[in-house]
Amino acid sequence: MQLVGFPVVAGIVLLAFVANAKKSAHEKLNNPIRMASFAFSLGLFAYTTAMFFDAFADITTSGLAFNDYKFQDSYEWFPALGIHWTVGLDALSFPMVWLTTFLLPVTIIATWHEKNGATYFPTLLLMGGALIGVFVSLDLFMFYVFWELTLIPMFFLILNWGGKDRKYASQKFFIYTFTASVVMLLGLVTLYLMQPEQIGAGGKYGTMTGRTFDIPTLVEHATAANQNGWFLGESMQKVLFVMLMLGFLVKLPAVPFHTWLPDAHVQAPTGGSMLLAGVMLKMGAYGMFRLPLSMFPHALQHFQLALMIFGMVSLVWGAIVCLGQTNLKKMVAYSSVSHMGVILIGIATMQPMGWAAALFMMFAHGIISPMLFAVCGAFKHHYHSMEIGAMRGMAKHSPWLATSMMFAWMASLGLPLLAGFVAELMMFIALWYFIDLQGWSVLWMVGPALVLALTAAYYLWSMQRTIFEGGDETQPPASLNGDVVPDITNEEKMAMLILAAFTILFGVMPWIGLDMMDDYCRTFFEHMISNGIFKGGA
Amino acid sequence: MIDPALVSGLSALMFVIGLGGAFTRKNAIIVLMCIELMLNAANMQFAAAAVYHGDTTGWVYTIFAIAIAASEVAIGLAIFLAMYGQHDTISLDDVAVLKN
Amino acid sequence: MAGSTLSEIATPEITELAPLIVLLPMIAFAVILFLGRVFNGNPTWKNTVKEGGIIALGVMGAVLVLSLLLIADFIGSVQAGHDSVFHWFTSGVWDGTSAGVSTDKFGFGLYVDHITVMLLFVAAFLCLLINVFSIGYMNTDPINDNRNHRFYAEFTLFCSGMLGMVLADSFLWLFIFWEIMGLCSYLLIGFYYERPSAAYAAKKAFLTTRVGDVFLMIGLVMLWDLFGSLDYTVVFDSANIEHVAEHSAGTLQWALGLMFIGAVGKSAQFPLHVWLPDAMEGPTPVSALIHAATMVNAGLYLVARMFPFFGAEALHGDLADLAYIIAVVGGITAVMAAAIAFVQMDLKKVLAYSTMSQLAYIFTGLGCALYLANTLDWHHNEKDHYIVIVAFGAALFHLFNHAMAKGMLFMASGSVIHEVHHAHHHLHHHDDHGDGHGDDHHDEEFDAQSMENMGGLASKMPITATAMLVGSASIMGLPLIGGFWSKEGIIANAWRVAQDDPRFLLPAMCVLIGAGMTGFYMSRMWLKTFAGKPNNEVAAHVGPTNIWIKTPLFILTFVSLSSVFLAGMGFTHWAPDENYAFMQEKSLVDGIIYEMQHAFANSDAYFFIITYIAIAMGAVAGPGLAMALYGGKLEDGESAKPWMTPVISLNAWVMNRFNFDNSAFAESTLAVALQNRLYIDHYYDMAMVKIVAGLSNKVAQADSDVIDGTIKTIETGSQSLSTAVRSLTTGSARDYILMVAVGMLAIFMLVWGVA
Amino acid sequence: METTQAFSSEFYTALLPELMLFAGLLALIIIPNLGKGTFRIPGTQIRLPWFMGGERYALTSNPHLPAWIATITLTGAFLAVGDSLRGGIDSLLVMSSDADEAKELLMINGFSRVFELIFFGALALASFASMNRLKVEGIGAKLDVEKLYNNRRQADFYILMLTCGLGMSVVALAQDLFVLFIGLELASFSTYVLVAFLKETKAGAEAGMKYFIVGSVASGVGLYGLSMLYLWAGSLQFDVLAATFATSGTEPLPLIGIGFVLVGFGFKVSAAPFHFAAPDAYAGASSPVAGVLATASKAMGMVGLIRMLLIVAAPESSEGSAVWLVCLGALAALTMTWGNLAALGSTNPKRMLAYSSVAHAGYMLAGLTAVGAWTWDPSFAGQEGEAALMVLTALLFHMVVLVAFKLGAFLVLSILESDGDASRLSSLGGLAKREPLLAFGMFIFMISLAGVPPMAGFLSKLMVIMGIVNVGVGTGAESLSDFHWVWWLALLMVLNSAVSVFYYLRVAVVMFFDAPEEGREGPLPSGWQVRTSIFACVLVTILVGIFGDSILEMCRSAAESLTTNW
Repeated sequence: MQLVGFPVVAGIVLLAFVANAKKSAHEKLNNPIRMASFAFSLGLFAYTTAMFFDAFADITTSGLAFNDYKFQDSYEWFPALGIHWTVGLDALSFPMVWLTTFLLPVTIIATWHEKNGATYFPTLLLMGGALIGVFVSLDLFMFYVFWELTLIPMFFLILNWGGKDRKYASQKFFIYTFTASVVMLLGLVTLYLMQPEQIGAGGKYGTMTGRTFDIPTLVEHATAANQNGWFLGESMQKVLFVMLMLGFLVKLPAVPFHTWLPDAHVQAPTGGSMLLAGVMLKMGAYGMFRLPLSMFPHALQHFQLALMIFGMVSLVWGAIVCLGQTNLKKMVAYSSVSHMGVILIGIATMQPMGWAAALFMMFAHGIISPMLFAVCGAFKHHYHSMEIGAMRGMAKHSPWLATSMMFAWMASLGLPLLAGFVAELMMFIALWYFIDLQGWSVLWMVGPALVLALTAAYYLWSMQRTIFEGGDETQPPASLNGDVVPDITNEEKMAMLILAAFTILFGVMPWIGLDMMDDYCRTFFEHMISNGIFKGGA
Repeated sequence: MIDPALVSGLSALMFVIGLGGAFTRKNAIIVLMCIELMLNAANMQFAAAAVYHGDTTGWVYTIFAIAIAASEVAIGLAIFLAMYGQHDTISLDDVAVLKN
Repeated sequence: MAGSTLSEIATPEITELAPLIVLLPMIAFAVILFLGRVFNGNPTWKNTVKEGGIIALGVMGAVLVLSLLLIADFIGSVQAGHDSVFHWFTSGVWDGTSAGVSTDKFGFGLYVDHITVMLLFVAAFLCLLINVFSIGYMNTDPINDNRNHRFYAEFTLFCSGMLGMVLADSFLWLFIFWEIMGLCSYLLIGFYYERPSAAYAAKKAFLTTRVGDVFLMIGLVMLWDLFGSLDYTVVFDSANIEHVAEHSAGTLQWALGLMFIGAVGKSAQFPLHVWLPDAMEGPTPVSALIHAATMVNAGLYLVARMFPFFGAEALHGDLADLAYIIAVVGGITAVMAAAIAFVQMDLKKVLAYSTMSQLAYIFTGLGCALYLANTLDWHHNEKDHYIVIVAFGAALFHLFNHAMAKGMLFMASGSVIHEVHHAHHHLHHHDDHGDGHGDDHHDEEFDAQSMENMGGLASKMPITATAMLVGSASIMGLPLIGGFWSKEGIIANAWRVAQDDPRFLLPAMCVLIGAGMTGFYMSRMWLKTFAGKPNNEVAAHVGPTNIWIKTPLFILTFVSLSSVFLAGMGFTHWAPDENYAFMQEKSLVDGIIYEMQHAFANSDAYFFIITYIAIAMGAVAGPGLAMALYGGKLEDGESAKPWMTPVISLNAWVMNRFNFDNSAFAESTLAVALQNRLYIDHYYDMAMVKIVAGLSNKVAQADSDVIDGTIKTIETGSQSLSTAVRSLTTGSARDYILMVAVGMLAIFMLVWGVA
Repeated sequence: METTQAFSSEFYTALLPELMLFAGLLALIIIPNLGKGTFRIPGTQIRLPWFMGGERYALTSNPHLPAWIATITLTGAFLAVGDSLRGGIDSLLVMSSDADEAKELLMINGFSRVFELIFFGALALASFASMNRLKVEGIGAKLDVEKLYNNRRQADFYILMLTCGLGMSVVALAQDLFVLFIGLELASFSTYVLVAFLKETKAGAEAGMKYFIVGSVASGVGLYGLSMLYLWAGSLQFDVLAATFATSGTEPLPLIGIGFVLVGFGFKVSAAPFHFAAPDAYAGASSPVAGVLATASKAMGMVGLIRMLLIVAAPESSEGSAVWLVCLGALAALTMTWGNLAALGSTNPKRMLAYSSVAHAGYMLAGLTAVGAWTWDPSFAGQEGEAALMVLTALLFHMVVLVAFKLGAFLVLSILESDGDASRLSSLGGLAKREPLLAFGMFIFMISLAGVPPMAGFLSKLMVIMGIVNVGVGTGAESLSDFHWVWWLALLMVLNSAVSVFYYLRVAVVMFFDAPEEGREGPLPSGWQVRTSIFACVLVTILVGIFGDSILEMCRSAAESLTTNW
């Protein structure tokens, strides 16, 4: 299957559209381009969904193991450097790819009436293409290229369609994450050059450098080397682990590297926020799984405590800061920080269940957080304000928005049978199991427990002051200037319904995605254990 | 014959004077002269070295260097003229529209 | 004792239709919500379908039928039936050895045993009745126009949650449905969302129970760690328990203890009780169903579910401390809630505190039963066996009685409030009646829920008054009626345990005193509402209520009255035991006689005395005091039904004979404190505002000042560094030459230094 | 390696591009002078037409002509170089004679060819684009003096372009340090005048003066260094110098001499602290010229540095690593940091680009440092300088692609200059609305400069980093302390890249976010030449970033040809 085509086609489509959009008949172009983008994204979605249901000949997506890829495809790119256009899907990337293609049409629907649609929708597509590229690439170089490429459309989404301070926010977003990723790049390059040189080995190896950027090969290498000591040597593995993690932690983001996120989110347009929170943050976690965790298991064990601390701090700090926010979108943004802490904790438990929890959290949060931001966007769009309490009694005037908001909020606070709960539950189980196994202090449970309550607190507080209260004595926000209070548009309703439906779907039937992730984590650990890399009492 | 070392020493002195003058004097013409001094220091050294090594190429180098110096003066004066036309001064310190 | 053995009682198959019990209401939720959105305002939808009420009714009827079928299968069996319905997900853990990764399955299934059967009946039965009531109550109130579909949708979702929780086959799914109930509770308390007080109450309810849920979740996680599963079939397996007991009995006690905190939150026990009175902001059917009859029982159900741990031989004596804590929490709450109920003027608030207090009774009962199960050698000793069974059965039976009675009481109170409100409208708002103005029953100037606006309603609302009377009697534990059987059992067991363990004197005293207090406040409520003369014009104009409301009251009155038969049928022995299983022991008449003997003519002098003290307090002292203070003769010309006349006459007599001025007490510090709910809510609010909000604001500040501030400092710092660097480019060519010279020198020095 | 003598037939074949340039130069001098001029035979009244001077023909008086001649010449030379590269070039060494003691004059090999490619490519683009930058006031023979004078200057400008190209290619070819220096001076003098070409403005004249003065001092210092080297070695032939250095390289004389020469080239590549005149010169010069300074001229300086440091003071002739290693490393660190910091707050886009070009010089110097360090790990020696080859490839690649996006950026500014002014950041304001495609192009250039994938700038920067890291890591390193310290230069480089994003992105923000300046709302002046050049630059920037493998191979063979003796 020519999976390679996805991001490329998306990009080409964009370029074609941009060329079109140059015409002065800008307004007229909005609709056809919107429809075309929508159709294209829908096609992508249908395609990945079909892949999921094993629609393609001899390839099944079930039973995917660690370092085992489907739909793999490889072309020479820079043979001198051992760079290949290698793509493939495994249980790690497949849910993320599906999520991206799922969110694209939904985002388009949710922001159907965004201004300058002729350029907006193609930018969204390009964003999606770049994101897919990150997830499908099995080549370090390609991975990095797409990793950075995602910055550009997002930069423009924020800059062109963002809020008042978009200028500052877009630059901060770009520079902050770029800074982290260049350090990561240095780590990648060092990793690349520290692998044993095999000039003339052909295959994936560069003719000039004798090294390869090929991730499966590197992982194999690393596993073999890790069996007898540390791949690349103890101190080097640690250094590289830190360098790579730095890039991923900023992207995730983990406290204290998170301050770009609230700025970016608050200023970003709804569509940008949806993709940013839905997929882009997951790039950080995905990268961790794909690279450092797969290649540097010893370092992972060594830095387990540090990861746990990062996770806990993000989790708790994010939640507490949420409670102190009066801006709806900022609150939601910080809740993302908090939820990303769950992912880190899941990883730090070094339990298959914790990892599966992290993976499923990525996935679930990828469905829930777009809904959160869609709600915020609709709120902003209709009430011209982001302040909690600016609009009360929404249940009366805007029952649809109120319902969507409540649903999204409840999903995010981990209500059972909605997607987020499963991940939280597994994280809790894995964390406790781990604490008990390793004899860590019970106090480690305090943070997550506190956050369970705090999360409910800030969400309920914000609902009390937006959905409830008011009512007959309407309190429409001053920013409406006495206009009739509008409910959300049909398109927004549709997007909310879709997101809600999938939130329920994956809450009730998590196995759809979770079985795959479980296989991955299980085989990963079994692989590491059977190779003697993870030893008893680690 | 003069000891090439002495010539070298003299040329070094000339060079230092030239360089020192170049950043201590304000007048563009004087700075140009200082630069000429530096070039001539090199010329002298070339000549001395040619003698020392008994290599004729050194003389060729010297002649070329003199030609370079000459054209440099020509260009320099032309540029100073243009500068004077715009700034009404040839004091290097006063010609500072472009900075930072 | 019949010789029935395990083999004779086959393990029944769970009917394939059983999952529908959970699924049907859930589907109804979506259907009603959807249709309600579509047909909102449509006359057929409104008048015939009752905005979804009829759909809900149909579903609830079907659920009750299915439940009864399921129950019928299980009546008489002692073995739990288990059926796995679907696979949820699989995951694994690595135990740190080279053995590899475990495979842990998480699935959903149905589990039916004696506790399930009890709760299933209670839930399904009350859901149906209260649904009927709702149609009469909600759909006749103009303020609810066009939003009742929301009520019915959330109502059915709640039912689904409750039934699911009862039927679930693991603690995990118990928790999941538990949370769904919490959500519905939140939504329904906030049904009148435009009222700030309702919004506040909804939030408070959710958050307070959430605090408990956090502990519950941790408890579950610990339990999972111990057993590697949360399925009942695994965790209740005696071999597994034995294995766990070997080295981590203490951990198990902690896990169960944390789970108990969840129960405390859900069942509104001290110190997480603050949400329940506020939850009365919801529509009355909600108060009846969720906050009196079903959801608050979830906590009790959870504790009752822990019985196999307490009863396990391997854990003998290990969990006694937890059992004590359960009993003490119950005891304290029983007294505290009853005390607060003394001073409440709001009809529903009295009932709310009463609920709290009665739930506390059940907790005490469960605590005692669990203590007995844990400390007595009941597996081998016949006598001890009996004691444990009866203790556990009493608690569960009280749960049943209380649910029936309190559901009825709330419905009755709703009926009263409804009619008072109508009367008020009738009197004062002839012109704009029905325009839906204002809040539900809380007009600025008129509080339809306040007992100040009632009085003498016995003659005007005979069915309601009767139901209320029977319900109150059941709660008070008037001999032979409803809760009497179970309450006596709880008190007796508490004192029995106190004999073994003096620590239990505290809960034992509490339940004993509580009995008297219950007698007082329940009587006070009834008398203030139904006896005496109407307190004002409104109360004088209250009319009878409609058929939808009357029917469930009527049915439940009989259920409460017939509890003597239930007792005779062995409800007091409601326990997982082949020897004492339902209806296995004796015939009905024998059973009743047996219960009577035990209650009134106990051969053990100790229990004989205790029983009569309890009766004296609950049935004589409490009501007597209330009669002396409240109520009195009805308005001249009004007459109550014959069965209520003696009560009112007695009241009038007592009032005449013993009336005294209680204003000294009413104005005392204690009374003020009670009116302020002992200031507990106040301190909680203070803590939220001062500590949590204060801290979060500080942290948010630190986030932007310190963390983001660092980034901003780097930004500005590099900008000023840039200015500094660029200022070296002075614009003078001389300086440039100087820099060239300096650079040259630097190069010399570096090259020189290396070479 | 083949050898030949000057003016042999192989010599002409191999030097075809330079000869084309020379021919073009002659044409540029002669053609505009063709006219109806007559020559009176002395003593008679007979006037013979000799076609020089006098009233010009319609064609030769056309002021567009010089530009076209220069462009076509440079493009032809560019294509000739490209063509010779395509077939894979054999090295050709031009000797002064066929005698045994003959001296090496020029070397035509992949290395020099790649540099020629850079020089001619940049100059061709610049001269093509300059057609829109240097305004033609009137066409025809009969114009007033003012306009005739202006038309005359058109020819001057392009003549200087060609001499510049000629000088640069000599630098690339020279096998004798003095020949190299002559070429350098030829190119330098041309650039001095080109910078001062806008002499009717204050900034132009001042820029020319500063560039001239500082440049002269630098070349004076360099020449003095040359004389010292000559004094030491008795020859300025690279092979002689290298051989002598290998035996007596640690004496003070050659070290001082090398230090002096370093200053001379340092100015050309605008390494700190010799870069001071550069921002001023860029700001005062017309943008295409500034673009040439930032690309071709810088590459020329790099040739000098590479020859001096890698051939003469070759790393393998010293113990462990080159003597100049620390010095160059410090210079690199200083240069990149200084450049980026200064650019950070600069509000003049041209100065900003100038400082960014300083920063890029720093990156290149860092790469060069790594080449100097490759011998530190003994196990590298067995790999025939593979590590050094990699860095060198990266350096060449970087210089090649730099032409596309650095010059491209200057060309965009050139259009803005034609519109009025490009000396304020706000001049770029609203470019996205005025000219979306130009803004898009500028954005591509900016992110390519910043090193964001998938642009050519990313690939080149990655290559440089990779080269440095490769040397730094060595073989069998187990921890950071096992690394050679040049690895930290790579870290500094990525951190500097991160800093640089700030100011590159600011340009994008201004273009896409800010409103245009007052009175500058409309579209920019037309000019298809400059737009075509920009388009070509955009194309190269993107395509090389994605499909740059062949360019990479080319640079690799070029690097190999330099290091055949390794």
